Amino acid sequence: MSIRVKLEAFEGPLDLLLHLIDKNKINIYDIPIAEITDQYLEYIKQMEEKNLEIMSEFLVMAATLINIKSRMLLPAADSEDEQEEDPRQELVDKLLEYKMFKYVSEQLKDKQEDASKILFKPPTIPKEIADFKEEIDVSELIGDLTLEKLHEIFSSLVKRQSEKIDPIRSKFGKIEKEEISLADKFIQIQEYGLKNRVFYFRNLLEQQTTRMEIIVTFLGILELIRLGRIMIEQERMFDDIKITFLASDIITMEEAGF
Amino acid sequence: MDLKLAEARIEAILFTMGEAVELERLAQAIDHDEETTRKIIRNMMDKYDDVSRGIQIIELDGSYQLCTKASMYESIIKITHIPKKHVLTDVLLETLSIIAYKQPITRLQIEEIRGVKSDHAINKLLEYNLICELGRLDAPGRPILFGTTEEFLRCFGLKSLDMLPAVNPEKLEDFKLQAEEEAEQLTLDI
Amino acid sequence: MDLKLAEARIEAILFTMGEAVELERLAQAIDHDEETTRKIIRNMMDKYDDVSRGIQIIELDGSYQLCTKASMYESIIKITHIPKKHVLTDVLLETLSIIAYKQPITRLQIEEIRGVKSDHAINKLLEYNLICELGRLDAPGRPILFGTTEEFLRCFGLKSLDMLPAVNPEKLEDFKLQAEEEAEQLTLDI
Repeated sequence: MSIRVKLEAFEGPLDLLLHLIDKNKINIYDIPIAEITDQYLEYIKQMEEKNLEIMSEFLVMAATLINIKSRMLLPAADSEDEQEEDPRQELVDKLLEYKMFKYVSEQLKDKQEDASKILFKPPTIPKEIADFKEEIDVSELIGDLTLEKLHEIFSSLVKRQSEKIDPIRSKFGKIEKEEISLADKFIQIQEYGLKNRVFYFRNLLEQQTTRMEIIVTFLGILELIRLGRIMIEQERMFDDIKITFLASDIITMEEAGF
Repeated sequence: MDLKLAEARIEAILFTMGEAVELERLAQAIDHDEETTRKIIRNMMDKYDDVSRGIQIIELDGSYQLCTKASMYESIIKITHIPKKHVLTDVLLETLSIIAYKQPITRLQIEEIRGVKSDHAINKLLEYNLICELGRLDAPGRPILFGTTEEFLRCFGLKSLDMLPAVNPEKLEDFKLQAEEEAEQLTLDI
Repeated sequence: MDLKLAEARIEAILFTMGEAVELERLAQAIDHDEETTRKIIRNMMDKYDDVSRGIQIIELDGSYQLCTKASMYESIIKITHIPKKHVLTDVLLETLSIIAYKQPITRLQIEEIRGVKSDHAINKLLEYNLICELGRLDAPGRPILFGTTEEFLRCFGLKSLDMLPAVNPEKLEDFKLQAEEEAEQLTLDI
């Protein structure tokens, strides 16, 4: 499926998600998570050149979708009396709320259009009256405000500000933009797979040095699963994931059809 | 006679001041109590309704302001250029409607609904004087609370916040039905 | 009916323009010839004469302008002399405390500490004469530096700024350590 829409057109992850749901004419209450997740990842892939901050917001949404997808794949726990909540519910609520605000903002837009036809007149207070400006009594304004109080306000501001500095991240130093392309990573993973055939997810991660690289590697793995070029197994939760490379050649992203 | 004079005074005051004037101050200026003053203004509003009048009194959150009728717009722009105030992009409108309906609201709450950082939009709306700070939330970090201004009411032709377009539950039901109907044309499963 | 509409249009135009408008332009705007337009305006003038009206149309050398009636002068003085209520809101107090302890300080620096645009608060404090401009910073854009006024010092009974209670550096160090400790309890790894 080729979907080429300008990504700038989306205001954020929710907006993109709504677009996909609208485009596929899917009931918001019954989102086929797998399908949508694939399309969503497709979009993010086109975003590689975007700045990290925006990218990360979209990635969080991708992670949420993948999380829901995985929860839905798990066998439903033998239902005790309580009904298990649909893992999609939270997302549905969020989407509906967002959709609602999009809807009212359209209505407000019309109201603004109408109101813009009403014109006002600047004040024309005669000069001699305007000059007679009321003196503002500063001591009255200050009232029972004391220096201690003012000092307290300032101190709490300073305190709040120093709390805002994330002591962990502030030690990371400068964030440097690296050139990591999903296309390259996609090929690297396959090269590794062709050589090793069976390996663990951890082996792959060990070669990655930055968080961004890990994310891109993960996206690459997801793609290869989708294409049926690898198979993954995991015995228990949190166990290392065993990856078996099934294909006998390496394909580029273009050949894979995106 | 006295009431007529009161009307004249209110008209003159609103004309001179240009901006919205609180009922309380109008009442003091014409030496009547607020209830009477409100009645006088209501009566004036009815008179202004006449087709021979080109201006009107609007109410903004308990204040009153003189302005032209919207239907006069075409004639006015015939002889003068009216600069557009500020164009609100969809992002700004979206953020503004969240603030309008959910006020007082913190930046984080806005961002949770939009799913995206909103500093830029919030600062622009502050700059346009469509929103203002209402104080700080009594919670960890004491985040700033935002709400809409009188300028917001004016720009959107609203008397008060109660006049915001209602988001009724029926509409939500509509969205749901709509989505279901559409879905039937295309069934996808996992 | 058409004449009534013409009156409304003239009223709206004169209201919006504020200044005197030539008969010729008015005639064009309402799609009538000058003679008819003049008659319409004369008729309006008569109506404005009513005691219930506070404004009037005056003729100035073939142009027309809307203004208040002279008899309304007292009422206008009265309303402008009703003292407005001024209060130092939390937002103003916060901004004032930053300026007091960090002066001279630029608008941008204030906004960095508060985390939000603060033009409105700064303008109000200037209006209240609690802060003033101290000059400009010798940096790109030459931003304005703000500081507190003598009035401010007087009101707090201070002889000079040196007498402001200092925020001692140790306390600041404390805050930082505290924050770091809290963070350590919450170590996340990738």
